[in-house]
Amino acid sequence: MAKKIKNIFVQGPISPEFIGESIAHHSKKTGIGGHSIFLGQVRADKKEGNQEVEAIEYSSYLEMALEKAHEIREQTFEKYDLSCMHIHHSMGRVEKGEICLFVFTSSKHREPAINACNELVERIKKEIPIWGKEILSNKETNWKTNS
Amino acid sequence: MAKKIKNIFVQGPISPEFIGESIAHHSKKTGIGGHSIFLGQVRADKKEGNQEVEAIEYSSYLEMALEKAHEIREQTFEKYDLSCMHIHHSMGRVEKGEICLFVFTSSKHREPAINACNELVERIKKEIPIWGKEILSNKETNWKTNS
Amino acid sequence: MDKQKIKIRAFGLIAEKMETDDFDLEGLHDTDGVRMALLGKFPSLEKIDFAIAVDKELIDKNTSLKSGAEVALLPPFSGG
Amino acid sequence: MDKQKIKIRAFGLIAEKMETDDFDLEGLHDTDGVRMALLGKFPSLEKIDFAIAVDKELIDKNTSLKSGAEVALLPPFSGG
Repeated sequence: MAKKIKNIFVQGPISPEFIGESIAHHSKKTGIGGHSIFLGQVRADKKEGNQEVEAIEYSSYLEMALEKAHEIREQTFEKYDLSCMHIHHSMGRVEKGEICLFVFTSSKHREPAINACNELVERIKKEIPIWGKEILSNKETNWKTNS
Repeated sequence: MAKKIKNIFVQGPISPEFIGESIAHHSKKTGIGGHSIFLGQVRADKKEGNQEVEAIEYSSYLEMALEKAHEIREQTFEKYDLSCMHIHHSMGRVEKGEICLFVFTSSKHREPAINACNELVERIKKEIPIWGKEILSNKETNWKTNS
Repeated sequence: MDKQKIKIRAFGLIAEKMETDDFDLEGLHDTDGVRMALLGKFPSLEKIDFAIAVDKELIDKNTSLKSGAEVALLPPFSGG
Repeated sequence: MDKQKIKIRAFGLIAEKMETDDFDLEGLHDTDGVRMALLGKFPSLEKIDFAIAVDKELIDKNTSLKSGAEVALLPPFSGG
């Protein structure tokens, strides 16, 4: 009876073309009136010693991450009147300026899509076991912390 | 001294490819950490007499709309710490399932982008002189109202 | 004779009811006068909710008009 | 001899400090015992903030372990 657990992980960056195609797939769903999208992009933060973040290398506790993502997904569908929900997160190396997180919600009226998208982003960052290792310009590394 | 007034209007639907390209253009802006996007899509609403919305035809008081959009743009940049802001709205005919509104904000941290995007969508719908005429399956028309 | 000319622009449902969206009115000096003249000419407007903008600024009370002013008749917006 | 086997999985900074991310420990029956054994083996963990999950569920107090349990050591998440 359990619903199939979806894979949320993508190897490497999430391409803008993939996002465009994902949007295009919804044109047959003519009950949708609004889409809300959040994209996380790797920022070239300045670090100590004049170093800069060149890339982030993501790793995860895969089995737990997928279970948790599934739980978040089910709870969000329960809470908001959504037509669609898609979550994609990068694994492995993502260069500065590239996209590492793509959250996409759709609903008849705009409010559920917007509220669900915001809540998903917060929950993904807090509750899914993913770690980002920042690769600096001098090749040193630093474990990212979320604020 | 006045900033150039940008055109927000696109003839016909906003294509998913355009949205993908618009996202791709931001990969050089490595100070950005989050993008928030809202898309309005034409909904095939059921109407009286078993009719359905086939398309919406948008018209506008162009000069006032562009001035108002400019004012909203300036006020939103003032209020939120944003890296980028893009607003596109369709003019003319947009079929059901096609996209008629594209609001795109970017910032270093996610909150300003998300809050600005939500506020922009509300203000665009309330304050910009645009009208949607719904074209029904029997070719009759109905002036759309925003809730 | 009073030659003050006011440019009228109509949109959406209002333009549809008037069957025109752009014409001039003469001899009017404020927005209440414009509203009265229009209701006389187009009685079907009576039942329609619309706002007025003078030179692209929404007004919420009677406003005096200079010659050449553009008075726009705006049904409730429904963009997005 | 106590043969109860616990599978340890480490992630992020913890795996980096331990220089391993997957190994077994024997003779342990609860998470406090695992924590003590790990701090004995890897003293550098003392200063690192981490949570523990047993069979993919986060725990917030000492939890007893069955043989074959998977105990994961999770530094603060930093996805997105």
